[in-house]
Formats: sequence, structure tokens, C-alpha cells
Amino acid sequence: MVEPLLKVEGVRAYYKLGRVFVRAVDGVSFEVNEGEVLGVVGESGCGKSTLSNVLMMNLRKPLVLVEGRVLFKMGNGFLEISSLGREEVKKRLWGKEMAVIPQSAMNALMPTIKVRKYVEHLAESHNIPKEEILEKIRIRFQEVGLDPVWLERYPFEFSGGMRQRAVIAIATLLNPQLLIADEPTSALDVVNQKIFLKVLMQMKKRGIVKSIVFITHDIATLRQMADRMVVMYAGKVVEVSPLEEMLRKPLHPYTKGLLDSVLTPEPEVKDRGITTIPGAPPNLIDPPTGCRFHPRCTYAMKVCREKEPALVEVEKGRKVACFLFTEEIA
Amino acid sequence: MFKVMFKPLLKNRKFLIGFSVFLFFLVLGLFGPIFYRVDPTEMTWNHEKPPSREHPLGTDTYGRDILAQLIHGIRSSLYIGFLSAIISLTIGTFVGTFSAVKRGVVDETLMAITNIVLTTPSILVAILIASYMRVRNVEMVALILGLFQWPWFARAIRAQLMSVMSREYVYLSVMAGYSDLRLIFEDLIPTIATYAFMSFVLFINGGIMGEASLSLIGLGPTQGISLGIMLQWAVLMEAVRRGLWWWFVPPGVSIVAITASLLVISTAMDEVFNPRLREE
Amino acid sequence: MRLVVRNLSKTFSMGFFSRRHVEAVRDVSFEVKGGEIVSLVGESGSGKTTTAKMILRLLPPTRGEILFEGKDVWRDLKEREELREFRRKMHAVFQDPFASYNPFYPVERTLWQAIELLGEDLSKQDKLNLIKESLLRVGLDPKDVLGKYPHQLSGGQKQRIMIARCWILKPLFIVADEPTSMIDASSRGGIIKLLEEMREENGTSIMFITHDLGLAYYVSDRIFVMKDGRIVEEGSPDEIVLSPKHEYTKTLVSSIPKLYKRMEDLV
Amino acid sequence: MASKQMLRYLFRRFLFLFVTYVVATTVVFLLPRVIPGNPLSQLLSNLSMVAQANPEAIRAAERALMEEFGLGKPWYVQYVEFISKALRGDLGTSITFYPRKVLDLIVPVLPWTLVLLLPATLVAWILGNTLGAQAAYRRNTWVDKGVLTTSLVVSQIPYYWLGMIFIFLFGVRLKLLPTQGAYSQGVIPSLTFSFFVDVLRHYILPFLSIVVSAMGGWAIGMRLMVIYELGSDYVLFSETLGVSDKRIFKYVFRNSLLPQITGLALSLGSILGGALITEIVFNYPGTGYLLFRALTTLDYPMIQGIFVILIASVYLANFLVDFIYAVIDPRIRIGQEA
Repeated sequence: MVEPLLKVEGVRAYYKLGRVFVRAVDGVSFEVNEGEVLGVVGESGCGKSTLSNVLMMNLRKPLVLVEGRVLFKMGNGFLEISSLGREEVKKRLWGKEMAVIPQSAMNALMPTIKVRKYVEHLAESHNIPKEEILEKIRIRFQEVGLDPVWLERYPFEFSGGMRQRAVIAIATLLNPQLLIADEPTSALDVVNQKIFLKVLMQMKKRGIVKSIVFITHDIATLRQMADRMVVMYAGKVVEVSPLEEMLRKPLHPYTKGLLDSVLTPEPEVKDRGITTIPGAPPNLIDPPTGCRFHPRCTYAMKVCREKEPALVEVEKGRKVACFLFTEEIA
Repeated sequence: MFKVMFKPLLKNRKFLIGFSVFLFFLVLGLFGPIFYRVDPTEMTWNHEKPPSREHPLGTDTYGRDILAQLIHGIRSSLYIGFLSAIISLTIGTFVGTFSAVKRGVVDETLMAITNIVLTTPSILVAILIASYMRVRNVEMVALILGLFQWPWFARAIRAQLMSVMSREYVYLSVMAGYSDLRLIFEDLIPTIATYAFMSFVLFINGGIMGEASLSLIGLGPTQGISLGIMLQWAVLMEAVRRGLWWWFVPPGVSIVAITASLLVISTAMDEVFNPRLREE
Repeated sequence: MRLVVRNLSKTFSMGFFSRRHVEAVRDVSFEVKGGEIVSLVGESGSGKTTTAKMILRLLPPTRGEILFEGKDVWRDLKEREELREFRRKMHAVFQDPFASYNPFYPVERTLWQAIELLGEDLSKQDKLNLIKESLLRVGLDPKDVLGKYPHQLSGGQKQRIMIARCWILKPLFIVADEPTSMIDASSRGGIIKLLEEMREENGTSIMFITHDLGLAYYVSDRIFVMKDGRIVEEGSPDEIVLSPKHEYTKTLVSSIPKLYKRMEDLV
Repeated sequence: MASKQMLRYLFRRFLFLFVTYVVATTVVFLLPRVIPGNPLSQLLSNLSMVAQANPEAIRAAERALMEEFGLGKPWYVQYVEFISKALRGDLGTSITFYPRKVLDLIVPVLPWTLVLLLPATLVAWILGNTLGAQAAYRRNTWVDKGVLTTSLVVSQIPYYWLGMIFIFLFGVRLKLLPTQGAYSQGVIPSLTFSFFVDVLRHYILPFLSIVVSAMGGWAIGMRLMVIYELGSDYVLFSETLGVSDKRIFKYVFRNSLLPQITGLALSLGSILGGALITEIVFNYPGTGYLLFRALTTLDYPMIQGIFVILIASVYLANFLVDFIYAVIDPRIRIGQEA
């Protein structure tokens, strides 16, 4: 059955700015299962990028872990990576067990050395023989559709799409189990976006990476590849659902609002029309009481203003944090 | 608008320290002569005396009071600094703005000139010019120094303006029927104001340093007194090797204190206004 | 015809000693009727924004003509008053809501500019009322907006104020340069609706400049697809999206991720 | 290694510096002729006023001056003569040391300036950059704050004033080191060990005053560059890949150093200016000292000659720095704007 690879349990990660806290990730729990593509979706400023740092335990001040645990499967058990220091996690997991494809792959490669040199340095940092890794990167480059002669070039000689592919090849070089992609396609044109998605899915199909967490605001992109979706709003997870079921019947009003605002060139979209969620995401220094979505929610009830809804399983494999569902059950 | 600009500065400790030190010297230069009424050129029989009650900072070879010289020296050094800074700022703003607005051949020509002046060792050319002038008043020295400081500022202003002018709010002002002049005053100048102010501070710095260098080799103002001229006299009279520390230490300390405080001011402003340096 | 563009070209020259020429726009021609919504679709570097700037009289073309209401935008507007008239009738909403506001002024400056451009003899109070009305019209509470500086408002709010500016002017033509690409998806629909209402109420023609074929498909009467400075295909949204002819349009349509269909060739 | 793009870049730089040099020498030529009050004719009348001393020598100097500056001929003839002479290495005849040639006087003093200036500049650059990078790496620790504060003050100390302080402290008070000259008076330069030691002892104070006060500026600049670089995408990506901190720091150091190289080229002029004045304070027999004597005696041919050479060496050094930059930065070597 499905085994979790990474577990996030009640994590609160805040940015400490002087005396106030920005509650970017505020009480979040979910799992990343082995062999799945998990989509994380939400608008800007809802805490998705912070979440990617939390998954890696890449915490640098002013970002601090206030509460909760992050567990990563190592061998037969789980390693509580949130109890380790950043240096420790870096040494034991980064690159080898988990890797990131960053938002701006354009400038992600060290600009003034050749790509081959960079790969050699990577090997050196992980105490892997150079020859072995060079052999591997040559194959990996071919797999992502780059001629290995490009290893002898500098990153600035690559085009945007090629750079993005080189970044995938390097990020997956040590066969990390978990790959976190944080808005990786936003700087690419649509043709290169598609190539990128193909390459990414091949990495998973070939078993080079086990699971992928794909963080984006673009539901249409996630729709192409995600198995399950995590919907974030104002630092909270409001819904976790398998993709198809979420598309067919979104539970949380925010999820519905997001889906109804997607604009793709399809006749169905034209027939459906486009809706707007009134208002704007709240300031995370002083978020609304109760359900954080209630000021923008058309279904808001009295209880929504007063109590915070918990994330509860309402159907098999579907969780939602909304009183429209939980009050009935309770 | 200025409230938005300066409020965060007043919270920055570096800025406050730098500003206080500079203010101290500014006040000393401006009002010192009113309170310390000793003629810096008056010769007495007290030759080369160390600091005493009568002469708080001692006297030089001709028995002239060092403190009086210092106060007057600070005054004219600051004056030269300000004047040369205004000259540099004016030339730099003019060249940078003209380049950015006119583009094309005008831009390329102006930038070629700017690069030539930038690569030219300015202090050497200043020495050369000054050497041909038999009489040099304070203003001429400021002019010589101001003539060569502007290139990096002009380049920065040009780059900033070019980036501002492709920003949407400038288009929107154009589309609201603004004249070029109004556009410059309402949209362009405020954008470059903080940078210009920081540069102005560094220009003063350069002017004071430049004056000291010129004066030390005997090419400073031919009349009056400045911090550089004090140092020149000290060198000529071998004050250093004869151990007359009260003669050459105060002007040097003043130069360093004034210029360092100005540098601290501009560094602090950079920290406050430059988003890449902000510590969140 | 409200807008006629004929053989429009723009070449940028760079370098002093060795001149390089970049042809950003090559021989572009199209027409826009009164009350029509069209879209100029292309990737970055396709020349769509350059085209928009030339139409808005912000960037002089190298060749070709732009006729707005029968007058050549670059040759016929000699008098100051003629130019102001043009600015009133042809307006724009830009992509970046942050760059659309000078950070040194409160956001309503952009509305005062519009009122000034209008040139009507109103009392200060009337003008203020007009500003408030325009804000209400675009769904903003004047209390939340007036006196605020750009960094204090969200992207969606700022974009709405831009439309309030257009509402004050009631132009015949609006160039909307990626008006929704930098704001959250959840507020995109509102902006589009407001622009559509401008057309319903005043017969305004709107030209969307966008890389987002989804947006173009949704809002337009006609779509022009641009690539490398040329218009490679033109047609109704259904023609472009459902039966593209040009090779580029085909690749473009097939590469865009859809919501109701999963790409088959991905895995 | 040397690609076509790199050669093209170097050729462009060379051309630019050459044009700049022509402009600069033209300015050197024009200055005495356009400055109000015509300093040259004034010098002539000064000479004739004090002519009672040695009328013969004065007249010779007067002739030399007329000859040197080609006074009386149309300006363009003067200009062509000036340029063609300069190209032949003829910088004219000194007035003070008449009839010795200017070039013959400059050549023996140049090595002293080079020996002082080059090592001091390089050492200051290397130390300053290392210090600045270390400070940035430990941002907001007391190391950083200490380095920054000290650098802010030290960078504003004129070389020559620091020299004065050093002379006073180490020479006059502590009597550790000699206070002036390049070697002890009365000693005849020779290739012996004792002479070498003597020169070294004289060298320390002027060298240190330049190194210490020049270091601060580099440290400040480098600190800023490293802070910028530490936030860049490639650093963040390398971290998440588990690249070692040591390696990442090397990356950052290398990339931050590139703008500092350009900075070195741009500040060569002012470093030279400062060093010349430092020579004067130390009575160090270099170009600065020669220039100082020429200035006090209004020896215009000598002044002109010194400047033609100094400016040329600044541009030459500039070109060298450009060359090094092109070798180090692949973006220039391969032909992409940095």
C-alpha cells in the first residue's frame, strides 16, 4: 500500500521580524507518499515557498521552526529531521535524499565555472569518485535531452530551457528520493514548460526519484502530473485531495474559487465562465480569527469567525478544513 | 515624501553616529571663528609650543595658534568640499540625464567622454592644472577638483534613469499628457534623489581629500588656510621628524573624522534604501 | 474602423562602432473595430509589447502607419490639444501593478492625472467625488485606498485603480498589456469583467497584449498570434484554439496545459 | 585559450585606452596654452626679472623654454611637434637641471616608485579583499562589525598622513626605523646584503602606510559584494545540493573578486596620486619627489614629461588589469556580457 516518504506534523514556521511574527506556515500536517507527485497550490503569499524550505529543513533566520515535526523515511524507520540542525540535515540528506529545483533555474548554476567542474565539486562534497559521477552526468544529460559536450560549457552559454534541464540533471544526479520543485516553470515559455514537465515525469518513471512535490500557483500545470493536491491558504492547509476527485468536486470554497478562476484555452472554460474570490489574501502577521478564509468566503457562518476548523478526513483520502463539512459530521 | 524617506534613517545607529560627528565639525567650522576669536595668521613669540592653557593646541614655527588655524582650516576645507561636490553633482546630473533622455548618438558620445574622464587619473590632472595657475583661490581649487569627480555618478544616474523611464508609471504620466519638464520634476528627480544625495556626500568627501592632496604639494589655495595647507606647513617645517605632533595630528584627525563620518552616512543610507542589503 | 495598423515595423539599432539591428516588429497590419475586443498573443520577444508602445504613441515606429479614428497617430497630431485629445481617447493598463505607481506619491495621483487630462472645469470637491465614484465603480472602498502608498495595497487593488483611471477617461480604445499576469488568479476574473463592462457601457475597443492564450481565448472577438515580430495567424478564438493552421500556433496550443484534459504525451 | 571574442574585447579596450591617452596628452599640451594669464610667458618674464644671478644660464633656459614649447609658432605646429617628439621619446629639456633631458632624469627615479607602489597596491588589494570577504561571511558578528568600522575609518586616512604618523611613532618616538629616504645618506647603492637590508628598513614605513590605508577601501567593497553574492541563486541551489560550505565560499569569493578587479583598474590613478605624495613626506627618491621639485621650481618641461609618462603607465596598468580580467572571467573570454 501507500507508504509515506515524508511526514509533516503540526508544523509552524514563522519569520521573526523584530517583535512580530509572519506566520507563513502555521500548523500544517500532511504526508508525501512514496511514488506520488504531490501538488501544492495556492496564491502568492500563502506560504508555499516557505513550505518548500520547511520540507528540506532549510531554515535560516529570520525563518524559525516554532512547533511540529518533519520526518523523513530512512531505511525502515523515520528520521526526525526537524530535530537536527541545518548543517546536520544538509550533510546527511541534501542532494542525496532530497533535492530542490529552484524557482529561478536561470541563475542557479555557478556562473564562472564549467558545468563539468561544478559536477566534480558536487562529487567532492559527497565523497564520490569523480569518474563515477562524470559517467553518470553524461548519461543524465542525454536523458534530459542535452548533448554531453555541454558539460564543457559555461552556464551562460545555455539557453533558458537548456539551463532548466541541466538543473534537473544535476539536482537528480545522486538519485534523491524526494524532489521538490518550487515554481520551476514560471520563467519558461510554454513550449519549454512542456519539455520540462516531460523530463520531470521521466525522472519519476525511471525511478531516479521516488516522489515529487510540485509547488505552483498554476493548477492547469499540476493537472497534467499531480496525483494528490494540497491546497494552501494563508499559511494553512485547507484541503488535501486526490487530483481527479478535487477537479470533479472541490470541497473547500477556496479550492472551488481557485478552480473557477483558471483560464485555459478550452471551450469548457468559456462555458463555465470565470469567477473572482472577493478581497485579497490576509496579512500573515495578523491573520483573521477563526477560519482564515472567512472574510472572503461566500458561505461564511458565525462559527467560521469564531472557531478554527481542523483538517479532517471527510471522504476516503480527502481532507478538508471547513465547517461546511465538519459541523455536519460532528 | 521626505518623511517616508528619512524616517527609517533616524532609526539607523550608523547614520546617527556619522551624522553627529559630521555635524560637530560643521558647527565647529561655521561658528568656531565666532567663539574662538584668535587670528590664525597672527604671529607671536611663542614658537612651536606644545598645547597649553594659552594655546589649547599649541603653536607653529611662527608662533601662530594651531587651534585657530584648525577651526579656519575646517571651515575652508568644508567649503571646498561642498563647492566641488555641487560642481560634480551638476555636471554628473546633466551628463547622465542628457544621455538617458536623448539616447542614440548623444548618449554614446557623452558616455565615451565620461569613460575617458573616468579612466583618466583625476588627481594627476588636477595637479597638472593647478601647477599652471599662479594664483589659486579657494573656488578655483574646488572647480579643479569638481571637474573630475563626476563620471561614475553620471553613469549611475544614466543607468537609473534608463531603468526608471521604462517603468510603467512614467508611461502613464506621459499618457496623462505631462510635458517633459513636468515629467522630469515629478517622476524622474524624486527617483534619483536618494542616490544623488548619497553621491553628494561622497563628493564632499572627495573634495576634502583632493584639497588636502593638492595643498600638501603646494598647489592648494594660495591664500587663506585649509587643513591641507596646515599639513603642508608641517611637512615644510619638518614638524614630523622634529616630533611636533600637535601640529600635524589635529588637521589629519579632522580630515579623517569628517570624511569617515561622511562615508558612514552614505553607507548607512545604502543599508536603509538598498533592498539587497536590508536585514530582514 | 477605430484603429488601422498598416505595415508597422520597428528596428532597434545598437552599438556605436559595430551597429547591430534588431527587427522587433516586422510589417504588422491589422484593424480593430469600435467596441471590439482583440488579443495580440505571443511569447516574450515576439514584438507584441513593442507594437503596443507604438500604438500608444510611446515609441516611434521605423516604418508604417497607425491610424486612430482616421488620424495618423505619429504624423497628424501636431497641436498640443490634438495630442491631449488622443491621450484621452486612447489609454492603457499595464502589466506590472507595482511599476505602474510612482512609489513617492499616494496611489490616487494616477486618478488626479486622469481628471487633469479630462480638462473639465470642475470644483475640487466635484473632482474628489468623481475619484470616489470611480473607485466605487471598480469595487474599491475609497476609504481603503485614498492616501495610501503603492506598497500598502495589493496587486489586484492597484490594477483596479488603473481601471478606475480608464473609467474616468472613458476612452475609445484601451490597450491592456498583460493586465492580469502579475496578480493572483483569484482576482483575475474581476479585472477582466471590469474591462468587459467598459466595452458594454462606452463601446470601448480593447486590445489585450498577452502571452496567455487562455485569457485571449476567453475574452476576445479576434486573436492575432505574433512570433518573431510578425503576425503569423489571425482568426476567431475558436479558429485559433480549436483548429490552428500555422505550425507555431499548433505547437503553442498543444503545449499549453489544460484543465479539462490531461496531456497524453507527457509520460 | 584566447578566443576570437577575447581578442576582440582586448582590442576594443586597447583602442579605447589609446584614444584616451591621446586625449590626455592633448590636454597636457593644451593646458599651459589656454590657462588665463599664460603661465609660460609669465615664467619667461619671471626668469628675466631674476636674470642678474647668471644671465648666461637664464638665457639658455629661456631659449630652452621657447624651444620646448615652440612659443611663437602657430598652435597646430606646436601640437604636431609636441606629439611627434613625445612619440620619439623626446620629452624635452629640464629647466632646473638644464641641459639635462627630462627623460634621462625620470628614468632613474621610476624604479623606486614602481618598487614601492606595485607591491603595496597588490598586498593591500589582496589583504583588503580577504578581510572583507571574511567579514561578510560572518555577517553581523563582532568580527564583521569590527572590520567594517575599522575599514570605514582607515579607508579615509590619506596615505601620506598615515606616513606622518608612522614616522612620528616608529621613527621619532620608538626610533625603530629610519624616517626618510630610500637608503641611508652617504651609502652608495651597491648589490650587497647590507645595502639590501638598509633599503628594506627604509622601505617598511612608506610601504605600510600605503598598504594599511588602501586596505580599508577594498575590504568595504568586498564585504558588500560578498553579501550580494551570498544571496544569489547559485549559492542557494548549491546549498540544497549539499555542496560543502568551503566550496561555496570559494565560489562566492571568486565571483565577488571580479568586480574588485575592475575597481583596481579604476582606482589606479588615485592610488598613484596618493603614493606620489607619500614619497614627498618620506623624502623617498621616486617620481613623486621629482615631481615635487619640478613643481616648486616651475620646471614645466619636467612636469609635462612626468605626466606624459605617469598617465601612460596608468593606462598600461589598466590594460594589464583588463587582460587579467578577461583571462579570469569566462563571460568575457567566451564573449557574453557579464
